[in-house]
Amino acid sequence: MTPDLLPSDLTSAMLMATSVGVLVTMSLALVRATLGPTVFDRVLALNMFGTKTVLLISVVSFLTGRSDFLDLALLYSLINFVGMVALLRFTQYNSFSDNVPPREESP
Amino acid sequence: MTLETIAGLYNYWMVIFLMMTGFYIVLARKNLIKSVIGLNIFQTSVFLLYITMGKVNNGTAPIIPPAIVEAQKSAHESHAGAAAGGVAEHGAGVAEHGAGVAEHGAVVAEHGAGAAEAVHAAGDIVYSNPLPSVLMLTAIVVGIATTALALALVVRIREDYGTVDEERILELDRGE
Amino acid sequence: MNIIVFALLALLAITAVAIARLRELWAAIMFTGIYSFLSASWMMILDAPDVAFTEAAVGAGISTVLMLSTMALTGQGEDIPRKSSWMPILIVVVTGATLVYGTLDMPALGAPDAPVQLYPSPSYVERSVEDMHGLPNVVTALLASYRGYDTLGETTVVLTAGIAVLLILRRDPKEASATEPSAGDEPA
Amino acid sequence: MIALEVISYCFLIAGALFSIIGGIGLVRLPEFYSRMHGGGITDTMGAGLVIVGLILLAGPTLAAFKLFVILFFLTITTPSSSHALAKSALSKGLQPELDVESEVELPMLGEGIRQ
Amino acid sequence: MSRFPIIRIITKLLIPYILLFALYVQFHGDYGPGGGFQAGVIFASALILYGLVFGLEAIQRVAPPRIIEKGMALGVLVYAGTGVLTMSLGGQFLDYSVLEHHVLTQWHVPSGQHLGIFLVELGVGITVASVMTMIFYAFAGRKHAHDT
Repeated sequence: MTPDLLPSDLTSAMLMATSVGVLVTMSLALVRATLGPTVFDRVLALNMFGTKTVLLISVVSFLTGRSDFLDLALLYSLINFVGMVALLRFTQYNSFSDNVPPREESP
Repeated sequence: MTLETIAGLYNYWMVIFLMMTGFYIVLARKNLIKSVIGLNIFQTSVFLLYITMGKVNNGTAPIIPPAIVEAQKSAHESHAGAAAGGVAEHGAGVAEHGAGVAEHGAVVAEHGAGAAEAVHAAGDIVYSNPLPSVLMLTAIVVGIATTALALALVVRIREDYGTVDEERILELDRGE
Repeated sequence: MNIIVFALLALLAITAVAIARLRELWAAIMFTGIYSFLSASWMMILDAPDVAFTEAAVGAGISTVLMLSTMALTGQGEDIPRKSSWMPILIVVVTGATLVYGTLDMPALGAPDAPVQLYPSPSYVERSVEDMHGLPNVVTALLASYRGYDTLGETTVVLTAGIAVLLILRRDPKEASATEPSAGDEPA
Repeated sequence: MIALEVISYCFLIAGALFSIIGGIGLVRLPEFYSRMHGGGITDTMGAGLVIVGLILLAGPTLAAFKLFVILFFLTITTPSSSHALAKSALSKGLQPELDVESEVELPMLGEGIRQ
Repeated sequence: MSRFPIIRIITKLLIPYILLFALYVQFHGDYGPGGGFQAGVIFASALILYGLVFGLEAIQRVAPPRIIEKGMALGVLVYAGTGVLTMSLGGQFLDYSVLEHHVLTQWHVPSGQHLGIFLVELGVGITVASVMTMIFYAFAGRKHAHDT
């Protein structure tokens, strides 16, 4: 690696600290996703997990000095939305056609 | 078992752990969709196995950074430019035009020296092996297509047998 | 950097175990998305951004949608484990131990003298600088040019799988209602 | 230049702290609707500050533009999906648990949602 | 998802960007991470997102199954056709160096290899996008098992 691609020592220490913070948040979100207890808690945790992955990828791409890989973070932020919409759709309707009534609610 | 062994082999052990988790899901769960999920995990662990093999210490991704590509290109061009400059200098007395070209040639040559330095620096960059990336990249897309095929079969099974429970399906098969 | 890698791997392992243990299919599918995000992050750190790109696009988007729609079509069955639970664990542990024993002879992670790094010499990176006239992404060059036959085959496999899915699942609604009782796709 | 870097460090660290605080909130708060506060703070303050910090670090380059686009997408997608999630939860009959003793029965709380 | 107006609006706002990003990944894949496989998947994701939010009929009006079906085969044809083209120009199958030209040098396609890779990736992208969309149609168009 050429030195000019890599960030300076202080900068990389700061980026490292940030990524550790993001990782801690990711594990907390994972805890919530495993505990539940409702479907919605899990989806909330998943949404948060996706956002944190975007941050982690951005920070790591700065840390390795290849900031042209931010495309990946961009993709994550878009695809995360697709996944969220799919999950919402299936919690709400449990099907594809809008004609099917939503799952009957509890009495 | 030294610390060095662990530091060198932890990636394989991680891959094996994931692989065995996927294998366990396939073996121990009766639901067909869950089995497909298990196969997916197994598949991803194989991708990871290949990718970890391609990694080189202190390496970077096999995409040449734009700055270095530019430097390489201008190094090529400045070779030609410097040669042209030399020719022009040779016939310097002929015309102002020639002098202009010569100046230009000198500038290009200087630029070329800078570019050559950059190319030299570029030689120090270690790139990880691109071959595993290529193999796995295509495998992922083929993997999702075949997963879709498996899921389509699951849907058909559910329609014909009324269940996605593996043991129940076997019972129905034996009963008939 | 190592801290990040180990933390990611720990999260990956926890996610995999959670997928194995979760009873609700719905949650398991959701965790597959998380698993795919995490493995893509590790691939990114392992210098394979192209693969990470594909994994992120496929694993979190399309794969989740397909599994959820399958689940919508088949109903949310509880995932009941088999009666004998010790047998799978035994098989898995024995297989895993064998594989771990096998890894002891493997080259270490990132070793520059590993056979993978030595074989095509000069490496594709060096060759592509000459052959490709400054095409920066060696992975693309390798995919489309050096291994063009391979990629043609893979594309054909994707096409074949797509056709197979269509053959299995698609039924024209008009046709199906017109020829309902005698249709060949009804169970025998 | 140094000043800019110091400012970006502040943004990065503040973003990381906000993320962790939100994460703790997500785990510790008692029920779904209060947990959404935790999720909200990581998705807006945490992500926003970290990305602004990275933009400052990148300077006027293509990377900064890409980060700006990421920030834009995160800003419009995460709050809208949180909103849809809350709406979906409410329509599925998940009632907010209040501290006050409720005289009315909350019949919809429970079956079908708790797993 | 008629009950979620905000999601509908955000989807409408977002889909052009996803499509644009897919095109960027497709055509910038020689320079950064990306290529035909990824671009195809992302393109299909945009269509799937539209289908998830606005329903299957809406998306099938935008991208009719008849056309998508043909796209599946068209991609492979473009790929193999590139090979046949190189053969007819006197080279080996998929030997792009015979595509050497001086026409497109202004548009970042400076050499025959670039042109060949560009065409091949285009074929891959078309096939992958069409196959993924078609698979989604097949799953989404299936009736509920409980109904029958």
